[in-house]
Amino acid sequence: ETPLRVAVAANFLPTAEVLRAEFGAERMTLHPGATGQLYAQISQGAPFDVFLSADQTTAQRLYDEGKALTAPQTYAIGRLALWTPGQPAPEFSQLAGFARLVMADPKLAPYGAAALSCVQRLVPTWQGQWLKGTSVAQAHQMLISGAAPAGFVAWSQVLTAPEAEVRLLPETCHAPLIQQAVLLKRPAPHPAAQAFWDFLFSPTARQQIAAGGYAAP
Amino acid sequence: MLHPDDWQALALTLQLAALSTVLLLLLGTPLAWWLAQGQGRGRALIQTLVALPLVLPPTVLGFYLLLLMAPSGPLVALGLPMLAFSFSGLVLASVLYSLPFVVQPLTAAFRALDRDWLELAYTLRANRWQCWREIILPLTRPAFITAAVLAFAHTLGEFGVVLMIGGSIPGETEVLSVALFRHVESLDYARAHQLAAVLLGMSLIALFIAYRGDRRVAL
Amino acid sequence: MLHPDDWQALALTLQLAALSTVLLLLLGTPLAWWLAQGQGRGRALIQTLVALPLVLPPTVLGFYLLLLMAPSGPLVALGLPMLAFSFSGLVLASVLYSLPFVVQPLTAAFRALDRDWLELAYTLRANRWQCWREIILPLTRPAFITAAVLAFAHTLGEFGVVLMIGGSIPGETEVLSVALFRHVESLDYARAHQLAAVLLGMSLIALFIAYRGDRRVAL
Amino acid sequence: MLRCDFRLTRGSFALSFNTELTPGITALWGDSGAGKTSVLRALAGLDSVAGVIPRSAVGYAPQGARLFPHLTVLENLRFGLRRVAVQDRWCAEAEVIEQLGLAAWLPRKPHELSGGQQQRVALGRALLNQAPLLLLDEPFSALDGATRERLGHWLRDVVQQHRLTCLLVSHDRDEVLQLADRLIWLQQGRVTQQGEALTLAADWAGPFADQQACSVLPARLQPERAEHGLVPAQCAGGTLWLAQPSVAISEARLLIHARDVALSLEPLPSASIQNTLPVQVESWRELNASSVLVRLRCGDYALWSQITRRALNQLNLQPGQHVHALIKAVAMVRHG
Amino acid sequence: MLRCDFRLTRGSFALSFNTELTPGITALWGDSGAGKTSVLRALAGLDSVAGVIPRSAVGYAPQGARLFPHLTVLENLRFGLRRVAVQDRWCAEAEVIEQLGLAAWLPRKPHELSGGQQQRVALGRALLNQAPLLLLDEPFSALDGATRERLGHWLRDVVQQHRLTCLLVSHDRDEVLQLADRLIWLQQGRVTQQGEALTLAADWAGPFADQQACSVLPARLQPERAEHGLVPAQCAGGTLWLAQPSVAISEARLLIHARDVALSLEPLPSASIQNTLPVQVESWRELNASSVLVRLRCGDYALWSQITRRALNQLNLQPGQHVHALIKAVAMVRHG
Ligand SMILES: Nc1ncnc2c1ncn2[C@@H]1O[C@H](COP(=O)(O)OP(=O)(O)OP(=O)(O)O)[C@@H](O)[C@H]1O
Ligand SMILES: Nc1ncnc2c1ncn2[C@@H]1O[C@H](COP(=O)(O)OP(=O)(O)OP(=O)(O)O)[C@@H](O)[C@H]1O
Ligand code: MOO
Ligand SMILES: [Mg+2]
Ligand SMILES: [Mg+2]
Repeated sequence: ETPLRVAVAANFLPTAEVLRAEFGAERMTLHPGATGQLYAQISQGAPFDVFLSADQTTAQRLYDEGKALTAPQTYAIGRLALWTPGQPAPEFSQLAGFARLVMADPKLAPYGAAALSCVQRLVPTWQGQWLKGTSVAQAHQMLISGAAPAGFVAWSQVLTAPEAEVRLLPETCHAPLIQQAVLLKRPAPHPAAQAFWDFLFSPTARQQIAAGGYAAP
Repeated sequence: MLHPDDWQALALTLQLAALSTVLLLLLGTPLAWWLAQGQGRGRALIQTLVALPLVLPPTVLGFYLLLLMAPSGPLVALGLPMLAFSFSGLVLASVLYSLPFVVQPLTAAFRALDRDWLELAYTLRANRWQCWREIILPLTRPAFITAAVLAFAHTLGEFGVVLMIGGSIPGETEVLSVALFRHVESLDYARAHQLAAVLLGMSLIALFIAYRGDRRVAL
Repeated sequence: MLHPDDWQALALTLQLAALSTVLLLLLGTPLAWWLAQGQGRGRALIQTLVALPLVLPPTVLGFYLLLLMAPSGPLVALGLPMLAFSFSGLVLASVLYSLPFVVQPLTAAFRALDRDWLELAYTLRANRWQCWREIILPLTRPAFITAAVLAFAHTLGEFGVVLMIGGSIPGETEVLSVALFRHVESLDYARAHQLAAVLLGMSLIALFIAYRGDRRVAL
Repeated sequence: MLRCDFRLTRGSFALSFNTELTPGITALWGDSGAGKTSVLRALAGLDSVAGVIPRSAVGYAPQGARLFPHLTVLENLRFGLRRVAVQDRWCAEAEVIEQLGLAAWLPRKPHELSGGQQQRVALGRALLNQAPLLLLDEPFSALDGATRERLGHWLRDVVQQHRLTCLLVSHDRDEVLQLADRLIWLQQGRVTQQGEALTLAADWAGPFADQQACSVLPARLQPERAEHGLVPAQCAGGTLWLAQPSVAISEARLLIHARDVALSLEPLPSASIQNTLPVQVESWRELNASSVLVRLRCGDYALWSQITRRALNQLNLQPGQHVHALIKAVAMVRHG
Repeated sequence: MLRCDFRLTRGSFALSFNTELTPGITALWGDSGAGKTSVLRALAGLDSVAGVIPRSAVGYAPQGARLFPHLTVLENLRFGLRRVAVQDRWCAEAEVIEQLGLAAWLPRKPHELSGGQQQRVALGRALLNQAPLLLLDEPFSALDGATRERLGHWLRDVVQQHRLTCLLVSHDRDEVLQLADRLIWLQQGRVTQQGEALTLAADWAGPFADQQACSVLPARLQPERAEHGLVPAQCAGGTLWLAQPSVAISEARLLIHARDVALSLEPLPSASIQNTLPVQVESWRELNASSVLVRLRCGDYALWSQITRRALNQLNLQPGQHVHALIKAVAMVRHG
């Protein structure tokens, strides 16, 4: 029997792996991708049963187009973090001294948009250049490589980094990073689909999601 | 040393690369031969069309291919099975995307091939197939090696198209490059480095063997 | 017809592709010449190393290149400026990534070139440069066209490496492929189609001209 | 008998070729650029032409050898051979290799051979294709005289033995005279003369007229009277002594070069010139500042003699005068 | 004078070449595979060798033409020429094009030419390189006899006029005798004989001995006594009548082929053979079943005569006997 196929926005992949282990690794597979890419695939008939989007709009769009069985439900709320690998994280006001900052492309990822809005609010005088990755994962890679000194990533990505290097951004300076999921329409609904859907919103899952660096709804 | 999933991806990748390369050579050779026969506007156009997919970013190409292969797309309308998110779809996409790497060097080589060798071989009772095996292939071997190496290596590393068309279904469409992407996205850099090392090591050996075997055709 | 941002990306892309292609030819030609001189294990190894970047998924390659170019990386240690996230870095990455498309066909062509033509030209008072211009280049022109077309087209479409190395800074590193990718990923399909059409149209014309000009070298 | 009747054009050059090829060696003679290679290529099926072309397998040795560069000498030799059923082979590989002296080079690649060696391999490859029609484009042009002559004779034997049809392009008059049964003269893409080789050779307006004239006389040999390696031949009312041919034949045709014919008012009993024929002076024409070509009647045949103008004057030759033609015994003999 | 002294090996083939090249035409003679092309390539600097090689610009016409396939005939011809300063040019493009008959093909690509046409372009390209050392590898092998002879004479004139040093590979004995001043005989990669061409030609053990023997005699011409286009020459105690050379010369050396020499016990007053010399029989050796080669003493010189064994017997020749050598007047003359 084919396992349940869960398309997952790349930023949630590490946490999704944990959930999968909990749910039963043999019963489901994860299909990571950028949210936009996954949307394109799903709307062209990709055989995914569940979609964990990185935002609200994409999930809603699928629902509006009749591609989803259920209305979108929030499964996680992301937190944005400033990360300066190898150095103590600076005060936000000190950011003005950075010539370049890394973020996910605001056009492609809500975390990018959030980073943009935070900087505009906290350091309106900043005149530097944005280095944009296609996703928070790519932003993370740019920072890991050491080529860029500081940037905004998902908190979930830097949980294991030394605490001093990371500074969590106040949720007030950006729109909430609401990540929503939908159950997708399939010719024949997967027997495990509903079970996973229930599991995703179960307390156990919420606990894991919270442990993964998200605010569970 | 590798995770079983990665082994599966590796096997799938080799399958894809090998199959694509074989198909590319089978398809590209007659096409290149035809292209080499003349200089007409039609041929230049075909040659251009062959190279054209190359100028699109792989994910974008993948997107258009997806539109083409989708249940509502023209290929299905033509009666083909739905190829998106299947291994066959990957093969089709890889072939299309790597076609210029095969057609381009082969066309150049076929054009440079002196037609007299063939005609001489015909007078010496060689049939078409023997002409190919005994004259054309040996005399244009460097171009075939170029074509095979570029096609194989490019299929190994290609990722955007494959991810878009394939959707990373383990055992079906999750090839090594996609697995590598997955490791990187899930911040599992250790596994990513490991996989990259295996990929590089294997390719190093395969390419080295190909190049060592590429003895100069004495002219 | 195009958004001003896209125009800027287009200009940057053409600059990158043209510069990379020129550099690739300048770099690839002597390398291919040297590779064509013999068959030693060393040469096979170099040829392998040239093709090796191709087997890595572009973003992964980009990641490793970033490691290389980082302030603490070996390139800076060697005294180079920090190339990451700059146009120069893009050029370097593109050159590295497209090198096999140039080296591979040129090596094959140089190997097939009868050394006697050169020696004959030397007896006819041609110096090294004249030999190149009057003998080698015309006789291996199809391979140069192959090389240039593949390198140019691949640089146009290449995206993963560029994205990683460049960080898509508008006017500095945001090339057309990145812009196109962004439109597709952000579901801005209308603009994506438009940009893809422009890219394809332009490439169609450029490639068509290249192929029409590729007259058969009569042998 | 193979009918050929075709036309082709290449730029401003137009070729039209109409003949019937018969077994034996037919020489294709003509100036550089006359179209000889074009004829052979057409017959080999290499260029498509309009008209009739024999549909026969061919053994084609192109001008300039053209060995397959990626194959060894042996592989080149066997390229056609391999595809011929054993019972259809009449030309033995071992014989070809031995005759052409290729044994030492079999494992070599063509570029490791000298020009003449390559040419011999090309000839071998053509012969070993076991085809009834041989097309040889200047097959001996890069060979030294001795090899050339030996291979020529061997080729002639092979062609006769297996009743092959061989079209041989050559620029060498002696080679043509020694080897060819028939001769086709190509001028600017058209056949201007064709016929029996020796007859054409002796023709006043034939291809060899402006080089050196020669005559052809039929003779009846008497091998039973041979002495000192010479055999007497009754020819045009006289007796000529010829080098004894290796096979016993009784009919022969003698080719006598005009420059080998001297004239004397009286017979010469005490000279080493063995062969004299009584002849009658017919006419003469000037060849150059110092020599004339004299046409002599000799029984029913014409005989040419090239002498100096000074001799013509001193002997005071007159048309109708009876004189003695002195012929050096080394003239050529060819089977009936 | 150009000193050459080098060695090279190619597989099992070893070449060693040691000579001094002097202005004029030096023929390089040898069997197929003897190493002629290897010598020329080495002198052209195409292969690196150990030893001394003249450091001179060369005009090299390779075996098999080898025209640049991507250039037109005119571009091929001018390939070297373009790089020579105008004041250093001694060979005029127009003359070369006219003499070689290339005018009609200038815009063509090499593959649109016949074999012989290509060869002529290659010769032109070599000449137009304006180099003092010409290396010609069988430059006439694909040409018809008439063109060959005309071009040979023209080449000889060009070489003489500009005091060039020309190394000419040829398999054609007559060509060598007509054109070459010196002769180098290459056998299996070694120089076995070298020297003045006519002297070597007449050598009993020279390169031409096993083909057809010939003798060389010095003569004093008397142009003032010329008649009927013949000029008398005092030679080895007799008078020979020769075709008058185009330039007035008084010293000449005559090349007399053994087969052009007959013997008579008495002088012949009434025959067209104009030239007789009193000679003394020295010895003879058998050439083949029917003929012998007789060595005659003729003043201080040796003269060869090829006669039949039957004649030898009939004349009952004895060593020491005085006889008359009959020499056809068409023998070759070469300037002193
Ligand atoms: N790469 C090689 N390996 C071994 N032997 C070689 C190689 N190249 C040439 N030879 C040999 O060197 C010898 C000399 O060759 P070369 O071409 O100089 O002969 P040539 O005198 O020009 O003969 P031809 O009259 O046939 O042109 C030949 O016997 C040839 O087989
Ligand atoms: N593509 C072409 N365009 C125009 N003329 C051509 C072309 N190919 C050949 N010719 C001409 O055709 C004529 C015949 O050529 P061919 O090779 O048959 O001559 P050939 O008799 O073999 O001469 P050779 O003795 O020099 O080898 C030549 O005058 C040549 O210039
Ligand atoms: O998880 Mo995203 O949609 O690539 O930021
Ligand atoms: Mg020809
Ligand atoms: Mg040679």
